[in-house]
Amino acid sequence: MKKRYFLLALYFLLLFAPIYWMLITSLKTDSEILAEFTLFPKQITFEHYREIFGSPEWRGSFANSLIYVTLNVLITLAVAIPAAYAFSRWSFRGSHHLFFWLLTNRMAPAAVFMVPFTELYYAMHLFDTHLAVALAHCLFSIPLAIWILEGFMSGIPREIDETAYIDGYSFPRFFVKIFFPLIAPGVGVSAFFCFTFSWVELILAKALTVTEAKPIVVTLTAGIGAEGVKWGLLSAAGVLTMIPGALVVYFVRNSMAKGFSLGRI
Amino acid sequence: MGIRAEHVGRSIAGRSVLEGVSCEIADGDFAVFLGPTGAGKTSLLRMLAGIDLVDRGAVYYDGQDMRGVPVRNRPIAMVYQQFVNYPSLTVFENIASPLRAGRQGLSAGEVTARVHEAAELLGLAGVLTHRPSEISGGQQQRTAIARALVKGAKYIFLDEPLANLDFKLREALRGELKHLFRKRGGAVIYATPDPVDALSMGTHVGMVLDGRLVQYGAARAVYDAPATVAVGEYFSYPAMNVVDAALDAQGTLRLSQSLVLHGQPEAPPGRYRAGFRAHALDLVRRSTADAALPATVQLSEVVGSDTEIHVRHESLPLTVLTEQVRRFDAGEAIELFLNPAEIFLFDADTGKLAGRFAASMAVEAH
Amino acid sequence: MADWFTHHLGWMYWTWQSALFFGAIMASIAVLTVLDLRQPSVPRKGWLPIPTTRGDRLFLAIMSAIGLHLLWLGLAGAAWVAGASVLSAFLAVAIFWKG
Amino acid sequence: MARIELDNLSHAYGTDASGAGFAIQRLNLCWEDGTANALLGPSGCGKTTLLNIISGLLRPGGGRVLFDGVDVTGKSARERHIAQVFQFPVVYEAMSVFDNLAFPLRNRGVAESSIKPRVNDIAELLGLNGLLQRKSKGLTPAEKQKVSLGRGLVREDTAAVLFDEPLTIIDPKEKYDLRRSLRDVQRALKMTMIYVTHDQHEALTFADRVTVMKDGAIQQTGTPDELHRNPATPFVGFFIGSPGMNFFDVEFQNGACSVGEMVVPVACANAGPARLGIRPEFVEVREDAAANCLHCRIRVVEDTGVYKVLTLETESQQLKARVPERFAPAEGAAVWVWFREEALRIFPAQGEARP
Amino acid sequence: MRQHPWLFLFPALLIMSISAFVPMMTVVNYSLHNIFAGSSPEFVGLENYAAVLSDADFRGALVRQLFFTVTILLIEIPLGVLLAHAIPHRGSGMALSLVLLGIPLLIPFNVVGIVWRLFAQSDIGVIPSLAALAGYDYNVSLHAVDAWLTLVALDVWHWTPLAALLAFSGLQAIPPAYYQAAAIDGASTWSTFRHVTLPRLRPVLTIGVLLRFMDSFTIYSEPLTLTGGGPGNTTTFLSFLIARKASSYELGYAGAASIIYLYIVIVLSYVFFQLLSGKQGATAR
Repeated sequence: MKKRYFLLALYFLLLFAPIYWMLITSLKTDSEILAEFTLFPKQITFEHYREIFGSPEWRGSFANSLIYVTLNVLITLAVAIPAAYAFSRWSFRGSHHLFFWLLTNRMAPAAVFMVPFTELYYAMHLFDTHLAVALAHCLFSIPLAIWILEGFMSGIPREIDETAYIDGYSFPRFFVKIFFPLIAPGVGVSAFFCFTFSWVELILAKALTVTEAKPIVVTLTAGIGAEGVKWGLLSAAGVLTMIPGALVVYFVRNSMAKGFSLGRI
Repeated sequence: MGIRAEHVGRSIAGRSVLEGVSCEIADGDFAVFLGPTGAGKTSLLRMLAGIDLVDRGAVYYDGQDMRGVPVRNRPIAMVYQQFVNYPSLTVFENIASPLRAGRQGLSAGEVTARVHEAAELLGLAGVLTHRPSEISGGQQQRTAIARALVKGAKYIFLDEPLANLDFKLREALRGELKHLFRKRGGAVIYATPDPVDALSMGTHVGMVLDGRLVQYGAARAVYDAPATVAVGEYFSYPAMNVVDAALDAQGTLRLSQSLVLHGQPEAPPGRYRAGFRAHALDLVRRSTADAALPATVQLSEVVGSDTEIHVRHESLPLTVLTEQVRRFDAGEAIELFLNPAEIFLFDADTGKLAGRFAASMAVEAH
Repeated sequence: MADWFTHHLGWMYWTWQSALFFGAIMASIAVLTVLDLRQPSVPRKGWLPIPTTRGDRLFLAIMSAIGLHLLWLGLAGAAWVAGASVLSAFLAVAIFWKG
Repeated sequence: MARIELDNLSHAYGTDASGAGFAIQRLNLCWEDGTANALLGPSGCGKTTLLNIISGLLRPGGGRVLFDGVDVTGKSARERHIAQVFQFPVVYEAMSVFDNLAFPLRNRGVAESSIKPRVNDIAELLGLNGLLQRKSKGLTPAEKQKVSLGRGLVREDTAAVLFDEPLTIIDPKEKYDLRRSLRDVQRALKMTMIYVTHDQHEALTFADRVTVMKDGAIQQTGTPDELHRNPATPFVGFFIGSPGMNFFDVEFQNGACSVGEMVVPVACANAGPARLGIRPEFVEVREDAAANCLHCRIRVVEDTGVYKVLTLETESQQLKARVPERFAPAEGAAVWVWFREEALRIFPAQGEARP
Repeated sequence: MRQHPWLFLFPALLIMSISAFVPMMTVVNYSLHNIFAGSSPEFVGLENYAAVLSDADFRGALVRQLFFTVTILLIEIPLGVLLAHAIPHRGSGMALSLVLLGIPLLIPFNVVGIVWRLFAQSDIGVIPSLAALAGYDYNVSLHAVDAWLTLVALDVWHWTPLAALLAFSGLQAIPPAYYQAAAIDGASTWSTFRHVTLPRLRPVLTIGVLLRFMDSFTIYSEPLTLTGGGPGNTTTFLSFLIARKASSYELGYAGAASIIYLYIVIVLSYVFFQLLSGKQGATAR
């Protein structure tokens, strides 16, 4: 018993060491970061955070990310919910193959699509817009959402649907009044995973934007590799990018366990 | 008027699940479809209700062809074997849902009144504010039944509604269901694997075996004249005893070395499969016509307030049902009495009913 | 027409050879769909480790053809790559016939 | 094989202040060596808890478990040499049927040479011989349950074999065969067996002695016949037999009492309130009015093919009666009933409420 | 009841076709042609494939990719199972552990890279300082071994919680009766794990392997931020290589490499998918 918890505690210690390091780095002065090795900042400073909030580039890219991520989540859910319903309720010709094909898209490496996407959205006059990134991310988020939602929907007996029709519900009313509340946790979980995926994806976001829709992940990476990296600033930005994810997870925390137990993440 | 099915059939993935079913269920009937698991009763119910599409044949409600009429526009209600209720709604809202979903245009007050009436009837008044997950299985199924009742649908379908309930609850609800659904305008269509359910609840019984409706008719008529040996075996509890037998021109039926009976058979001489239900055998002589046979006890089982004794007579395995609770030890020798009036003669090759062995002595049908 | 094509789809770099390649794959999927509509394929178990329908067998045949070509190119280089095509054809027949 | 004694056993899951959380209350019971026993009760009455305490999977909150007079309360399941079969099939899916059956023997270091014949014997008994080489994963639920049963029976050195509703998922036809196999094994090997179920058919069929439980307390222990004829509590009267016993709340005065307008001719020394019980078989029904009968209306008639069960209503309550097939009156008809005197049972009024 | 699956699927299929089919065809076209800006494409058959397959950079990246994926799978899955056993089975301890475990999963990939860059950077990091105490000269941008170890540590840090959470939900789903039966059958701890726990965990572990395979095989942001592919080419993985070639407009090469890459992903996913649907009918339909 004791040994088990010791292992767990040790693991959590290792888990939080890097995060802690980033957090305190963001609170140290630049001179302290470079000059000496300290486990706790000698002088806590918020100058890095102040700089980020003061910079239009940082602020703008935060906003850009939020916009296209939201767009992506909305589009994904709008098309994935009906598709998942079709997969969970009906076994039709080719449904298995279609399901597998959808999933392979989730597995495809983003790098493969980098150039063709750029060309495609150029041709569609969408290059460097939020919609372009949102649509590009749909390639990955739609299959994921369908997969998660299909799992949740399959857990709801078909007899519920039938009972509703027998009771006299029309399909739209049944879907809104009866079915949706039952799959709401699944919708939450899918939204969460679409959100995180879109929020962190780098290759496509970088390839499809220049200035107008430049996201935070690109701004973050831009400074890396160059000489004289502003470590304090980078850490502060890193801490800030973790916040939206934390907020979303707070809202869907209760459904997460169920998503995990269905094995669909 | 009522439900009429004509040569109904359905296939799934190229395999036929039900074929050539024709029957007529009149208003006021309580029709029970009886059959083992997987025989196609559920499919039949779903097709009659319109939940599954009919691949072949047609279904008529009151003479009107129902093909193409969606479920929500049909005058039906359904209760499933699994306790199907809307998990996110309270018991009250569940029962109210057919009143609110349809286009009946009832006022809120009327809805409340009708829900309370149904809830009262089914003993759910105390749990109306609970959610289905918070009440017992029996209450969940009562909620589903209340939802079906409150709709006032002409045709109510019940698919093994008691199968997942405890023994005592099943016993109590069986009588209640019969009472609840009596004297409604329409018909009740009920599927069950339990022969006792079929006889005790149904006005009519349809025997479904291997995807076919083998026999359909008034419950007692089917019970008293099973069309085939398979119907006889299934529509008996415990299963009917079936023995190879020879009938000669003098009306003498030879069932075993020592068991030879005389009667006025309805069938010509020949080889038959003789069937008699377990209660045709008893431990005491009930009439002078009874034939005595020696037997050895294999196992005795207490069934409710009766005892089912599995015995061997010569090499024949037989089952006896006797009205008392008694323990017999394996190997015990007992004497049994067989009432010849209760012997059915089935054709040895086709299994079809040829007639009773002792027609004149047959108990009059109710 | 040609102008419109170059203007809007020029970035996709079509040539007749690649169009032929995609045309062939589309056609085989179409043929299979029509076949399946006429006579639904029931999964069967052959020498492949899993029970397959016709659609599965087409997928496996195409995937194994690609695999064989890549293997050939990786091991033997671009020379005699037609050999891989011949092998693929044999394998495809084996998969469809007894797979 | 062993004699199993429970001494003042109690166990609680979530104890709340009122004590209502008790799963088992101060229970004393003894099962003789080599007997077939059943524990019968509705779901949630504590029978599975009790079984787990006997097998050592659960430590009781209080009291002792004795095997042949030796206190084993603190011992593990392994040390107690108990076999147990669960309600839902438990098979080791990665193993073949043979390996499954051999598993309990191998874990105890039995020689391979003696494992094989023993496994084959058990497989024969349960009709598993054709499946021995199959992976247990692909079996039907019924076959899996037979494998579980086999693992319970395969050891010869067990103190007792415990069954927790083992036949729930088996087809009715096969249930009969398995019940018989279990009884045969029990008789032949003189094993101590305890069979837990909510199904009175199974309990009364399997066991020589049946213990009826309710809410963690024992209601009565006896042979099936005793339980049926002389129920110790109204609950037993209702739970055993089909349909269950009818009950009437009555007031004894001058050594007699009345149900409705009918004076019941039963003698009772104590005056005051009581509950009267009568089985439906002993409720006599007639179509014409007679003196000192209870006037009823037929609510429901259920024909079983062997007899009919009537649900009757009086002004104030319902009762069931069992009548012969030839009984003609239909639902809604008026009838008159009386009770057979020798079959009347009197219970204290303060007894538990009918469920 | 009538079925309208295609009506429901149409919007999803429309977006997926445009986002998947069109680019897919384009990539195939790239791979079959020599493309120079401004001139029409020249069909070259499988030449690009031959070139890619014989290219040492590509082979190197492929081998590194496979080696990396196998390494992290071998560490993360067993470690995850071990952790899952250590998590309390009920109560607030369980809730707390699960939330804590979930945290790394929510951090954007490149932030993970930054976190570890800060942790491992030679002038400001914790690891170099600790290594220096032990007398070891740790430097991610100079030593290939250090870069590799750090990258593996990063991935294990980032993704073991996923394996642990999956394994935990798998453990929770094992009915207690299985352990009770094993106890009654007299099975040892190891025997119980081997015959009860492991077979029952297989479905979730297969899902875990599938997910981890997919994601680690397409890893990009983390090495980009942590090592930039170096030192030399030692942490250059397939995504990295393709992105680099595509950025320098070597479309024929990038296209052929992409198709090979995609092919490997699809084949392996198909195998896992079949394993999954064979073992656990409900999930894979």
